[in-house]
Amino acid sequence: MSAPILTFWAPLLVVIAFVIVTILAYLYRNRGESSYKEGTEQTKVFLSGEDEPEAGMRHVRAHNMYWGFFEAMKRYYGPVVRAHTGIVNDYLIWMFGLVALIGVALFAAGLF
Amino acid sequence: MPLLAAFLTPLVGRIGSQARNTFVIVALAIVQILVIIVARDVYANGIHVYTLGAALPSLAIPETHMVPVRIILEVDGLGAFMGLMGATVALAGAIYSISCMKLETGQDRFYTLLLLLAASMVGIQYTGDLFNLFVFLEILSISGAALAGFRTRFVDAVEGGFKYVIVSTVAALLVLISIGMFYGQYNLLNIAALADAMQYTAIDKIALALLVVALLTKSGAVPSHWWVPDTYTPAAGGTSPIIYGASLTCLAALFRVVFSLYGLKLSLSLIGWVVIIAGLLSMFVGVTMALRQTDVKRLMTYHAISQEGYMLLGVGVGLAVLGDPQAVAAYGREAIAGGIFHVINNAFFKGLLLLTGEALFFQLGTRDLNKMGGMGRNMKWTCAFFIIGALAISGVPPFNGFASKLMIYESSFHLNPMLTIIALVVSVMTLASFTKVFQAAFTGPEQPEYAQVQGVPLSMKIGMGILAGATVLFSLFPQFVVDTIVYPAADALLNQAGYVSAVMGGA
Amino acid sequence: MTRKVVIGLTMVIVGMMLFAVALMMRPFGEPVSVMDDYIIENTQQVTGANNAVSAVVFDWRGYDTLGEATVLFTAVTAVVMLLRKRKDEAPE
Amino acid sequence: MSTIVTNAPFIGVAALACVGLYIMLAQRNLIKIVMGITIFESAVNLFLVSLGYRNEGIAPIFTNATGTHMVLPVPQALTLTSIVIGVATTALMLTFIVLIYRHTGETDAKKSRRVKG
Amino acid sequence: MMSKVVRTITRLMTPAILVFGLYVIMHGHVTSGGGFQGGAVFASAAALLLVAFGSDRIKDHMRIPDLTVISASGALVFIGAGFAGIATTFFYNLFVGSAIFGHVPEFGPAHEDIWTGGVIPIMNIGVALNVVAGLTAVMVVMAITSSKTGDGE
Repeated sequence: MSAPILTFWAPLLVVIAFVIVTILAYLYRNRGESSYKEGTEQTKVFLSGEDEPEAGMRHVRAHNMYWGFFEAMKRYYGPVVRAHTGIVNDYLIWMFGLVALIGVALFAAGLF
Repeated sequence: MPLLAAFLTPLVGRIGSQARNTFVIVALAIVQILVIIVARDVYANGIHVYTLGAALPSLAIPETHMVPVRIILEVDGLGAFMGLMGATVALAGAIYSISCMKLETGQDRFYTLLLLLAASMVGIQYTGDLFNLFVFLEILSISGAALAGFRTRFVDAVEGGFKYVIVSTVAALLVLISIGMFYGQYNLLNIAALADAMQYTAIDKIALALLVVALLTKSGAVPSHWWVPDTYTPAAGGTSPIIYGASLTCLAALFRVVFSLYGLKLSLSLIGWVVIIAGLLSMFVGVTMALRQTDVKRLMTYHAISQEGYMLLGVGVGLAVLGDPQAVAAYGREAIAGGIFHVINNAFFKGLLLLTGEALFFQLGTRDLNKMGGMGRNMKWTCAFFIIGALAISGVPPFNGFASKLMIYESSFHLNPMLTIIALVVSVMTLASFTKVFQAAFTGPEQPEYAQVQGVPLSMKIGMGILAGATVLFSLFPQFVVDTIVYPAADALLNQAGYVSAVMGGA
Repeated sequence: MTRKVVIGLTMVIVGMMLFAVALMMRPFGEPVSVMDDYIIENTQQVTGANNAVSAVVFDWRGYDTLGEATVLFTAVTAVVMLLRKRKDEAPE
Repeated sequence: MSTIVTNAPFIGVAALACVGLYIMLAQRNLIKIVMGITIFESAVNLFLVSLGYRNEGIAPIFTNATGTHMVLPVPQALTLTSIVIGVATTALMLTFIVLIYRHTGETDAKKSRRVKG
Repeated sequence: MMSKVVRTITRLMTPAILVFGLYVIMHGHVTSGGGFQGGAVFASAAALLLVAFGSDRIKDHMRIPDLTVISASGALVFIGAGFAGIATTFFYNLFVGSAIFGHVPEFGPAHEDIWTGGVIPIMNIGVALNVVAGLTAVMVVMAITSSKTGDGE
């Protein structure tokens, strides 16, 4: 039972390290500027002098995320998304197509 | 040995019940306890064989005869392991459902079906008979489809249920054809006896193709994964993790067929590579499709596909080298163990994530991520559970997802480094898409339209808490878990001769 | 149109597989009967039933029949559940 | 050639399965898909039953039988089981179609689809 | 509601169908037949009634909750019969050689001895209950629903 996982994987260590780092971060945070006061000009968000937008506008909505990724991967996404037609027949066609493929592969392997 | 009689009977005995909540929970808890007992027994004493209806439970083969006639239950490491998984998930889902389903009609039947689904999950794993496997597959698909379509007022629920029942019925018919082929050739139905008699003729090859495709389809691997998002997304209440557990069960049935039924008689590397390629495709297509979803549960279901890719990858690597004892000892066994460990991990944290998605839907009335925001303020518990699940699924170090993924990475690197690279990329993308969900749903300023939203009711918290607790537990003690329950399961897969001789005796 | 081609190819290959099975299967009417001979010979003594099919259904493979009854029960439950009357008749 | 003659029942089964398969794959009407599945299922059931046939065998019932040259009982039991399962699944599928029709007014697989991608 | 001819024939046929179904169920262990087949025959009688008299009249006599309970109890009878032999094994055929259905026939033809089969006749009855109630419930539910949609909701 000499699982290689033993050698360098011990989650408890990671947890302990995480706790230590958290304590350090907390200490570091306490050393920060203590003259800031809640609710004054000091803590207000500075957006090029503009006011903070409404709550609804401030939130990045989900479909805007990773826009660049999708733009770059367009050539991959086009066919893949089109393949997800949602028609039951297509599900069955894929399934039997897979049967055919694996069957052919098995016999091809048997020949050589 | 006589204990084993008690293990399945409560499962089946509850079928006729007009169950109410407490009764359901008690029943599932009993099931859970019994499953744990049988698992302990199996791990301590090796494979259990129980012959239904014989004069002695251990009398697998009638006197004066060579082959088993009656139906035999055979529980080995894998079966016990998957039974454990299924029972836990079912329990959590049922507890979760209590308050989630309060407003729906037809609850009696809902819980009856839920129990049946749980029973069939355990039944598939414990049976040693091919036809019995088919019967339980059908119970599983019917009850799963009905649960998916439970909320009949939504058109997508009905459609998801319909697609599930069509696909799984056809898959089950393919299984039935291949059973017929086996029966015609060998006049046997018992898995172990068939494995003993297997000649690997041309007909067996065709049957293998049918079986592999049918079970891959039912477990939702990529080339035929299309039904998965449609079905899980609208699944009612706490049932989506249970249906997910059911498809994992089908995955385990696939392993059972490939390893225990065919075993070394396969053209190993070919089927191994088929499984690996299915796994890779599942991983990649699943995660990329997940990235672009805006429906929170649909996103999670695509991740379910992607995670199944990991399991297939792990087990496929093990399968590809099964004929080579050295390679098996070097990394094959670890690959299989990693895949199987990922099954149970994934059942827990993916179930947890699906439940949080359902909690969002329950409270907000929408699954659309575009409309969410700032929910971390009002739904603190859900948010915390979501963080645990998301970190675990992306394989961030202290969590169990990392442990099992590490095993898969390490072992697949030996076979082909490309596999590992793809797996790592997919893992990164998983984290990216869950960051998206987290950002869209939980963080950000409080949205005015959801200011009234409350935290989820208690029973939903308990349901999620069970899975989260299991996740954390498995995260902290992976070594213990792996040694205690995962390696026995992997060894059970590798040890085909043991599986056969438990029934056939001698050998 | 690609769909038609794919359907055609799939049909041809799967059909060929099925016909291959039909041709390669042992001759019709001469079954291998390792298990069934035992059942035929012992049904009356062990189960006491004269109808061997019934004996197989309920005794030798009783667990399957349990599963089968369960399937039926499941389906009935499911159908009744799905076609239930809703309290909130069509809310949307 | 002789195998074609002797195995004619199996070949018939395969043909029936192909018919069912074609209907499943090519027809867009949901009810027709279910019919295709049912035909496929009948093919499978026939396959199981025909596996158990023994030349000049008699029904495996001892009540009035003489001799032991009987057809195999197990395939009949399996077929019985699978027929019942088939009934159950068909009922469920038709139920879903009723519901889909109620929601969308369509029984066409493409037109009644609401979720994709 | 169909024409008078259909209704009259249904009235005549229904008892015959029921008797035949009962015969198939009760003699399942002796002649061909059994719980499933007999149950299906029974349910066909219900289908005939449904077609002849329409779902409006039928649904007052066959209520769905009752049918579900019957179906469940049928399954429970079956499981109970399976449990009866639990001391040896699950599904052990307890009654062979005992007082109830206990005659063990000799190998070979055995006429006129229906007191055989051990637990099998009991299981037959249980399964038959399950099948009858189940199929009837499915048909009634579907009939009710479809007639409601037919009226143009």
